[in-house]
Amino acid sequence: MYSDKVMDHFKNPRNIGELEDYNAVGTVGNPKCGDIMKIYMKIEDNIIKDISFKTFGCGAAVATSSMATEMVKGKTIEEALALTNKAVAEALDGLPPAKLHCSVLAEEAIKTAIADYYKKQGIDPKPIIGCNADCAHCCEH
Amino acid sequence: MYSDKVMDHFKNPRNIGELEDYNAVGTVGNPKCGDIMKIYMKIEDNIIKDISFKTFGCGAAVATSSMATEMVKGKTIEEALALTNKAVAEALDGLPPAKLHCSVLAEEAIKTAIADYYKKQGIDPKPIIGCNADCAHCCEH
Amino acid sequence: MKIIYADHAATTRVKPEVLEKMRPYLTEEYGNPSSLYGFSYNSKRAVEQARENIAGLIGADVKEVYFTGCGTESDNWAIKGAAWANGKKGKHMITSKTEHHAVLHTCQYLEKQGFDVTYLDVDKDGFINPDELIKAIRPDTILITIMFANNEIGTIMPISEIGRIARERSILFHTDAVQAAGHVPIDVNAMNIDMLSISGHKLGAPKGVGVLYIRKGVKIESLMHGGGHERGKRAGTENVPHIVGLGEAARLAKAYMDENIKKVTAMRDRLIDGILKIPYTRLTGPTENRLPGLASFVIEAVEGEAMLLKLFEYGICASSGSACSSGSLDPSHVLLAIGYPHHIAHGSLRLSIGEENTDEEIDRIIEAVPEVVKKLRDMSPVWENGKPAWA
Amino acid sequence: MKIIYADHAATTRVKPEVLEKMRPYLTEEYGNPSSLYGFSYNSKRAVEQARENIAGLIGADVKEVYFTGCGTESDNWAIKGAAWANGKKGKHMITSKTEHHAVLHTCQYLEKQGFDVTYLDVDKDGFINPDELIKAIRPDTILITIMFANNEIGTIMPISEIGRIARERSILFHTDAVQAAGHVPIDVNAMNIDMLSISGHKLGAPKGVGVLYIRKGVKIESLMHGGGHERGKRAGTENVPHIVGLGEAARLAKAYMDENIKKVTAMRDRLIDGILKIPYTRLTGPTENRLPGLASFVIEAVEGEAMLLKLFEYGICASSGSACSSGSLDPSHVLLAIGYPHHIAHGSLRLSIGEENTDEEIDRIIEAVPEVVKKLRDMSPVWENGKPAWA
Ligand SMILES: Cc1ncc(COP(=O)(O)O)c(C=O)c1O
Ligand SMILES: Cc1ncc(COP(=O)(O)O)c(C=O)c1O
Repeated sequence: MYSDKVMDHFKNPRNIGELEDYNAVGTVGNPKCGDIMKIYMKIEDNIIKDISFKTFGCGAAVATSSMATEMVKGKTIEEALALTNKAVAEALDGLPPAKLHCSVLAEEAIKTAIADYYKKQGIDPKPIIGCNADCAHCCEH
Repeated sequence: MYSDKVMDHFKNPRNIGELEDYNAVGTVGNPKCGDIMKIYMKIEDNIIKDISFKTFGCGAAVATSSMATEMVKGKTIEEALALTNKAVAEALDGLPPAKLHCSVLAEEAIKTAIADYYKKQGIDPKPIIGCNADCAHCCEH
Repeated sequence: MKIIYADHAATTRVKPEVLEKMRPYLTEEYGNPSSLYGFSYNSKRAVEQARENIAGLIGADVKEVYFTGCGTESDNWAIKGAAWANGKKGKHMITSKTEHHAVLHTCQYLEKQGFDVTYLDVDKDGFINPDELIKAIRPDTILITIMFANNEIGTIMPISEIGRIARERSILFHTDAVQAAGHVPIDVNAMNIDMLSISGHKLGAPKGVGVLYIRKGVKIESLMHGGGHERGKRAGTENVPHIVGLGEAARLAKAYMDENIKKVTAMRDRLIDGILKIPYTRLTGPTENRLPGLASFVIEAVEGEAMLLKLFEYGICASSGSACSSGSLDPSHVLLAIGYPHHIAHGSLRLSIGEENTDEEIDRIIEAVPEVVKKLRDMSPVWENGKPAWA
Repeated sequence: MKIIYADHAATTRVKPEVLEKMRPYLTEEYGNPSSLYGFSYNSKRAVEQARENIAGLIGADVKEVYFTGCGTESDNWAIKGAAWANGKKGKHMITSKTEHHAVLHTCQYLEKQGFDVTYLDVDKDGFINPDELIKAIRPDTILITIMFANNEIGTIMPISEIGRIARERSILFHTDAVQAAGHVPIDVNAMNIDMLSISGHKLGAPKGVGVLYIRKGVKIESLMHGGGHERGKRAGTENVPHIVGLGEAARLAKAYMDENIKKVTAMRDRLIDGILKIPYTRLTGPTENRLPGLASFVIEAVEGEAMLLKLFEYGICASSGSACSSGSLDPSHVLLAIGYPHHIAHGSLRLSIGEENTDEEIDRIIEAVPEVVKKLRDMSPVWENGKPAWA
């Protein structure tokens, strides 16, 4: 059973679709696992000016995508990188244990998009983000 | 669950008590088993002129005693000896399987009383009745 | 004829307030608690509310409460589940001679599987002796299962002491509390109980629902494999209406326990005093540490089933541990275990009352029983000159 | 918002006529069927009447019908009971890959106990191949357990053929008929079924009651030890109200079966036709030999749980075999067994209807599902240019 917040973000997802003028994009998950999140960002002056997502997945996957995008919108890259899956789950008033992996996915999706931004700038994201940002391993969560 | 007939004979047992002028008496069962039937008869001219019983036991024990005494009252000794437990059970519209031994007991009580009658006449009942009429083995039924 | 129901240890009427709580889950709220859509949330919440009520009744955590299909299932699960899960540690279990068949037959079944069971003797009032329990414990003892309260003679076992003995030796302790739950205070922590069985129909909920309390950390195998219900431990779609009923019955039992105990005990004691006026009649079970509602006797030279049938001519519903009433040839194993010979055990009578009984009903029972006994003794060949043949 | 209940394979509403029959046994008729006095006769008779109705539904003798606490218990009892009772003859059992977890997890449990289980493959429509069954049989095969009808894709197995194969070789045949009983004709004799499981809440009776049919002469161990209930085979005080409800539901199911099959099949077929208009959507399970009420699909590039939640925004209750709806990581074992890859199996949708559904409701479902699918595909990163990324 989902919290009212989860249901609200599932029913009325914020920031949905594909940004017209994004300059960073990240995809995590894979269809085998039934969860794919794709996050589009428009980053300017180190700030996430705009953000959107597309998600294939369960109610929690949609809601965590929606919530995570809300939480980093207008924030600096550093602030966005500091977003934890726990913070996303808490902002949604909690998730059922079996669904916690969705909040992990949301955190990773944000990081992957930012990694894409760095890569496009010719910067190696690995030292900054802590992984190669090629997360397609949702099934292991 | 007992038939209405059983309940009727339990609630209003026929031929109850001790005959004043009996000339035959038989007891079967034992207190260990929780079933004792004692049958009193007044036999004249080979006919069971009167009969009564006392029973310590369950509903079926009382009802089979009552029914068995009814069935042999006024009958010849031979007719009484021909009474089977099955006939008693049938006359009561059946007995639950766990209670069939009560009808056996009733049959034996009749036979034991008749054996007593023969013994008092100095006749060995065994060849006539088929057992030594010392039935205190209800538990084995 | 008005029925006087004095057989609450056999089963109880569903309390009207309990049925009221169940009603939605028998009608419009039929969602499967496992379903995902909002329609089923009410079913799910109702089951969890019931779980909280049960936890509250016995001082457990909600996560330690598992719903089952009856008290018998709870007993089977606790004993077999613990035996199978801990069989590598040891094969010895300890129980008592006066347990319910749900425990005894389960133990006998496990004996056939290679387990070794000690059946403790009880004294004349039905109590086990804690010293004998200690003596029976072996290095390979994995489980002690002793009932909380006896269903035939009302003996409340020294549960706290048994719990302490078991805990000190790290042996699992299960108690069949089917007759006790909702009727006397239970605290699984203070009493060091690891597993505890409850059956709904003994406390004003319907037949066909039970609970097994399992302390966190207790190793137990499942009895029912399948879906992930009851946190993966007991498969099968939840009996939502009955679970809701049991929850409400537990809540009511807790709220009114002191009051009910006082009221029921007073009626019971009056009943006992009244019945004991009949000559050659004895109380079975103790006078102290006795279930509040249970009055049980042996009445000599009459047979139990015959008493029940005659009592029902007065509208009185009662019970007996006589052989005839059980369909077996031996009278109650409980009466034999407390030392009665067969011929006396056959005259067993159990009157078990509840808070909805009235003083007037008690009066009518006290009047009726002697009449019934007289009628039966009058036709009994083992009643002679005002006493039993064996007296 | 009005609920459109299209999840009858998950559970059903208690039919009002069924509840009416149950009512006395939830109120004044609370006697324990095992009690001796007249007050309890009505409970006892009611249980026996229910037994007759069940026997009538499946062509059994009343003495072959045993009441249990749920379908899961029936499956566990049949399989474990037969395995344990016949374990000396052999240790091999045969089942299929698409059984309900109540069967599969029970078989896996027995494997840990040293039994050897063959899990037969099924074809793309969910049927086992009788030739493969024959090939799988070994001299030590003691039990074949194959479900009557599948709960996710509606496949009705070739039961008569399986029964014949089993009977010719004197191997016990159990079938989980939880989804079939009351919905399609069953004749345990004509079909050579030795044991058959039923669950009340799939045919308009309450949750928490089941039946195991056991053919006379079948050797089976008890799962529940204790009192002598159910002719000594299944201990535990009878759930009288639920048993009465199940009996009445069985009577109604038999009386209206032809009519219901016709009505429900017509609605189902319309539903299937409507849903299949959605591109990249497939029917799962067969078109023939299919449960009358069950319409099941995989819809590509959308995830099952999300569909259910969105459908409930329209008031529609449905089900899915997606991983997310089951709380596991792998999607339904049934969809994998019939050959769907994970990414497609995630888009599973099951609509299961009953005779109380209306044509209007079917219309509303046919309207709603495409809308829901469109909304989800619009936000799906694997839906590109009107087709799945993998298409
Ligand atoms: C095919 C099948 N078998 C067994 C069961 C288990 O029945 P119950 O939930 O009554 O235990 C179900 C339904 O849950 C089922 O669909
Ligand atoms: C002490 C005790 N244990 C277990 C049971 C079994 O409970 P149920 O009938 O609900 O299976 C009973 C009552 O029947 C009982 O009195």
